[in-house]
Amino acid sequence: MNPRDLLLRPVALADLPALERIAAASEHGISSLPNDQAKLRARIERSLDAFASLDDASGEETYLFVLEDLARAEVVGCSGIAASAGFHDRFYSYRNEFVVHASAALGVSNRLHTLHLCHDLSGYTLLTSFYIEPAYAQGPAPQLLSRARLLFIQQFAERFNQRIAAENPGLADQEGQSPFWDAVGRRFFAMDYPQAEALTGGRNKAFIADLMPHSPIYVALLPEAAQWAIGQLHPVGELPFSILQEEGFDADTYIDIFDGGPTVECSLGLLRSVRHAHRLTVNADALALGMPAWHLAVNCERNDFRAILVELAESARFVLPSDEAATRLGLVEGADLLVTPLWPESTERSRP
Amino acid sequence: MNPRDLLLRPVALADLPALERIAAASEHGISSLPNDQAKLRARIERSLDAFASLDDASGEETYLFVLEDLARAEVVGCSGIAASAGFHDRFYSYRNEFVVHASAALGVSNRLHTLHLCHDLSGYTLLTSFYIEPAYAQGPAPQLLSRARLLFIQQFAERFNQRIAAENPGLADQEGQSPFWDAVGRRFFAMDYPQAEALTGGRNKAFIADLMPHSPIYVALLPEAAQWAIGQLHPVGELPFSILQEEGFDADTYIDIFDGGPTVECSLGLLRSVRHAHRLTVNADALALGMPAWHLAVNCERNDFRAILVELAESARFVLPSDEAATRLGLVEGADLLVTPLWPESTERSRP
Amino acid sequence: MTASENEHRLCVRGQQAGDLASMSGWLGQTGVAPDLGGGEGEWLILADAASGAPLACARLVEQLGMRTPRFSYHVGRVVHAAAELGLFRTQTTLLLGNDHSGESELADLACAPGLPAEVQTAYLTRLIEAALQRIQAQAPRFGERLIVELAGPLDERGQAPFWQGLGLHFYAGDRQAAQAKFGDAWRSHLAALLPRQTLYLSFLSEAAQTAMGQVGAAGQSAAKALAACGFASSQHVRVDDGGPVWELRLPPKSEISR
Amino acid sequence: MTASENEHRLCVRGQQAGDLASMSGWLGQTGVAPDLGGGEGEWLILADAASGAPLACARLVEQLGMRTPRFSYHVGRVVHAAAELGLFRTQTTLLLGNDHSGESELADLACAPGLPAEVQTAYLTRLIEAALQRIQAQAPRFGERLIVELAGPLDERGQAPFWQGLGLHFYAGDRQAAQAKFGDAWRSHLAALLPRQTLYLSFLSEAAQTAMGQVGAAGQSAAKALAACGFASSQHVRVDDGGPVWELRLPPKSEISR
Repeated sequence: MNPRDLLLRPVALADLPALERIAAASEHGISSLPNDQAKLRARIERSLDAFASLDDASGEETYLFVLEDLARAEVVGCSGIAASAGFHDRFYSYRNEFVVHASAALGVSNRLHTLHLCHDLSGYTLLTSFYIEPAYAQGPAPQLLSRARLLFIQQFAERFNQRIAAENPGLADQEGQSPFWDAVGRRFFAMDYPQAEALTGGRNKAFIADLMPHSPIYVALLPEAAQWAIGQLHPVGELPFSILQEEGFDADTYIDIFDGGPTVECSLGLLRSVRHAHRLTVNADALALGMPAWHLAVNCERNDFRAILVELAESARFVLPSDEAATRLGLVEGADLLVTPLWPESTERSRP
Repeated sequence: MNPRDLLLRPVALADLPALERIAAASEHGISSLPNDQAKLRARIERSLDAFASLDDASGEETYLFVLEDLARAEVVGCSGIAASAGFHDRFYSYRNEFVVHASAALGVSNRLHTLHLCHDLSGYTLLTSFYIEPAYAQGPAPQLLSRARLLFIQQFAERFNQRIAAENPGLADQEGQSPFWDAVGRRFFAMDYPQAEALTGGRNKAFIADLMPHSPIYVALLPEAAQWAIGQLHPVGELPFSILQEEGFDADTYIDIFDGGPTVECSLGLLRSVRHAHRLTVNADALALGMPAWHLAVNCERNDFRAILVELAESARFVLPSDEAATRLGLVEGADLLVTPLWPESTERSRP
Repeated sequence: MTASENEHRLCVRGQQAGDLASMSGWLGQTGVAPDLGGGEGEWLILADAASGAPLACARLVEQLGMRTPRFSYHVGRVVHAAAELGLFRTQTTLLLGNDHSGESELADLACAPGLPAEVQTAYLTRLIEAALQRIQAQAPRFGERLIVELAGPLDERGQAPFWQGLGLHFYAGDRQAAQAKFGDAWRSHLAALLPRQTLYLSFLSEAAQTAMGQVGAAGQSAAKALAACGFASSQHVRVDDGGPVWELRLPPKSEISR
Repeated sequence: MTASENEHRLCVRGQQAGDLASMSGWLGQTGVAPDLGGGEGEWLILADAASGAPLACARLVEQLGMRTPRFSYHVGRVVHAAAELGLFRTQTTLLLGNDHSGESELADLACAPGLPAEVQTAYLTRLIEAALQRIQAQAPRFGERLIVELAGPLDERGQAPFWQGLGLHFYAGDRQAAQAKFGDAWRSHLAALLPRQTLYLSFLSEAAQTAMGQVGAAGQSAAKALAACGFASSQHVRVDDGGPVWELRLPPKSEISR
């Protein structure tokens, strides 16, 4: 796989068969893509509307991107953005919280771990729907698939919250049974986790969360398996999670109220890709100087958003119309592009 | 006042008269310096111990710095660091928390502001005791006084928490009466705020906080004056607060449990001064290139810590032994210094 | 005694077709009209034995809150003590809950308007006694306690100080209108907007603190009748006007079955 | 009936010098030795009228928890309902508090060892009645309720399932040793380590859920005597072994003064 063959773009109706393949391949409860043609079509249509919408911030938009290997002319992954967690309603999480209870007389001071039901992440922009074909999981393709979203958000910041979050799958066995759910959610619902998940489907979990206890959960009172599951990642989530961690997302504060998986969050401006991003202009008089390094590069279009991996001089402020970055993104003289180094802290300049 | 005449250094016993002057001049409840000679002497001695201690992180250390105007040979301000908030006990704050209560039937969705008693900041390193003489409040002197602490913490990071917090005075009238205290603390103590403050004095507030309600306070139920006081700054705290805000401290999350003043906090590594800090070496073969810009510069000593304001070339990696930075910090060939631009985002390169 | 003379010509019966019309304009012990159309449970109507005209009513519910959750505040105490400061303060707390779910309820205690207070009390006592007899006859169908909600006090402008000091901060709409629209379910909807964690009474206005747990004018006759029948405060108050919930512990089932 | 015959030769008196020695080894209704040395309040000793030897004891406290706060869990209910899911579940909740502060208490209900259960119950009934007479004589000095704590159940290894399921997670030390060292204050110290917000009973072990509010072996005779005198559960349980707190509502002061 040649990094130069990878292109990330908004999903199109023609991608429906590819999404069906992805929805079938992605494990239960891991992908947020429904394994159902009609629902997938609806997801694509909602995404088309979101990209096309002139309205800046209704908050209900969900954007879906696909990653294409141009050499094979095949979609090999997808990723998404939900503009506002909870769609103007509450978005529930458990916040890890530590309190110290002490008795001088008994000579005891205990640091107690509690889970605190909160709406802290309501309205945050959510990164969703990450899936990449196993054959592409090594190398830079997942970086492009995950991080191009951040540059999209940066470019169209008025459509998004400046704080970004992403849910990650928690521990569950082959049948989808989750030890965290068994110890917490199940006490309030007479059903299995997969059943509860199916009930909520793609919709807001708030109406279910309303049924959860509103006082803190003392972790010490949970069975050991549930205690261990708090903040634990399902193995299938490791790749997208590690990319977000390297970006600077915080994984220690919030967990999913259903399966206890870590929900990461960060301010957009503190994310590595955004901090190192800079704008270039296509300029015929440009002088390319400096060592070439791999970059994520995106154009400044919304509907025709494109993201690629490309080698650029590190300190470049311009690119020539004939340069690879301009030609592959289809940019003409005077157009802008936003770029960020693929491995900003790396000395291996050509890691892909 | 010439910025070149300013020197920040650890407090010495000889500074006792100057500290007495400061303690008398600083308003009630604002400075954490006790207006009492014996206590001030004890504070100085604790600081001497802290700077001299070889023990890395007992957590009880409090460091006190003084700012001297060498032209007048006078101490014109002070600032401090407490290594660990709460000294291994709990450090209480109220966290601002927002929850949404909704009833579809009544067609109401309310975003409720609550105050949540928490120990989140326990063990954080605290910036304390900021005071500067009014004549020096304009210009770069307060920057040196406040921010040199951050470079000290950066240099001796093993003695400190990587998360830093600072309390800021809340609203209070001339007599020290606080509307927030009147609405909250007073209900649990039959006493005035100044009285309660005197009772706690320099010691840990935990034993008093144990008396506060452990369920969230619904802000809507507080009198209006108290609602307004939440997160409000006392005017005398504006200068040190604004410096910390520019550094990147977050002021929206925590408030003081007594007077409702904002308690700011941030990770050390995200602070502006620390992000832009770099290490220089004194080198006789150095070549000074680039535009000069004002910097904070500190030596790498603990007991003999010194911080100054000095003009340095922006991209310098070395300074000459004869350069001002080296001579004023008393550095010889091979010694290191840590510098950070005074106005990193500024284009006015010589703002002082 | 007029009241006792009257009782000789009274009977307790179930609801009849004509009652709805005759009872319009009645007000129950919580200050609102009896829920003649929709309320669950069994109606006990005290009627003139001769004419059959209703004089007072009550509704006996076997297990309350089983369709729509019933909310109330539990009134508790928390001591905040610090020996070194010489402090020892007892605070009254309020916690929203459904503590009475599954208990039995006597609701809609109302009299025909215009009766003297003494007569009202006598009529209601008679109905409460009748209700207790029904319960004794079919004990297993009822809960451990029989509870009655009583209206909280109103100020001279007809406002409930407890509502003004607490509920109003969480629902700015018209309480009376919502009550009229949703009936008893209104307080379930309200509860979704109220604080879910322990509240300290001392954070409320003085007027609200004073009103909490007091019986308002609308509940006075019923309160006297209930006290006479052995009812007392259950340490709970109503979520809207802060009126008290009174209770009578029903005899243990095992004792009855013996 | 032996018990009733015995009563003819019994008297109720205050504490005397020799009692301390004769009563060593007695165990009260909460499973621990009566606090003969330090407990506040008034001792009532049921003694053999002839020999003066103590046969049973009780300690009447006018207002409990006024020196050291007394903690208990209030047992409440919360309904979690979602019509669209067909869900309607009632959860039992526990909330730490000092709800009984200022109420009166009957503590240290104990009998001389070796007496038949019937006799114990008869003796304790006699003491409880004596206590109620004291209260009636000096009503203003007492609270609104008279409460009695009862021991929770123990399993076959002598462990309290409620403690194993709850308290032990917050205090890993030896409960019996702490109780012996601090007396009643031990539970105040324990409370500082316990959760301060509402707990859901369903989060505890099955054994702890079952034990909650049950009377253990040590409290059986007292429970029978209390039930006979009109006491019933106050919807509170002890913070350590989950034993119930029973209560008797004392007559309103105003009624007495009339």
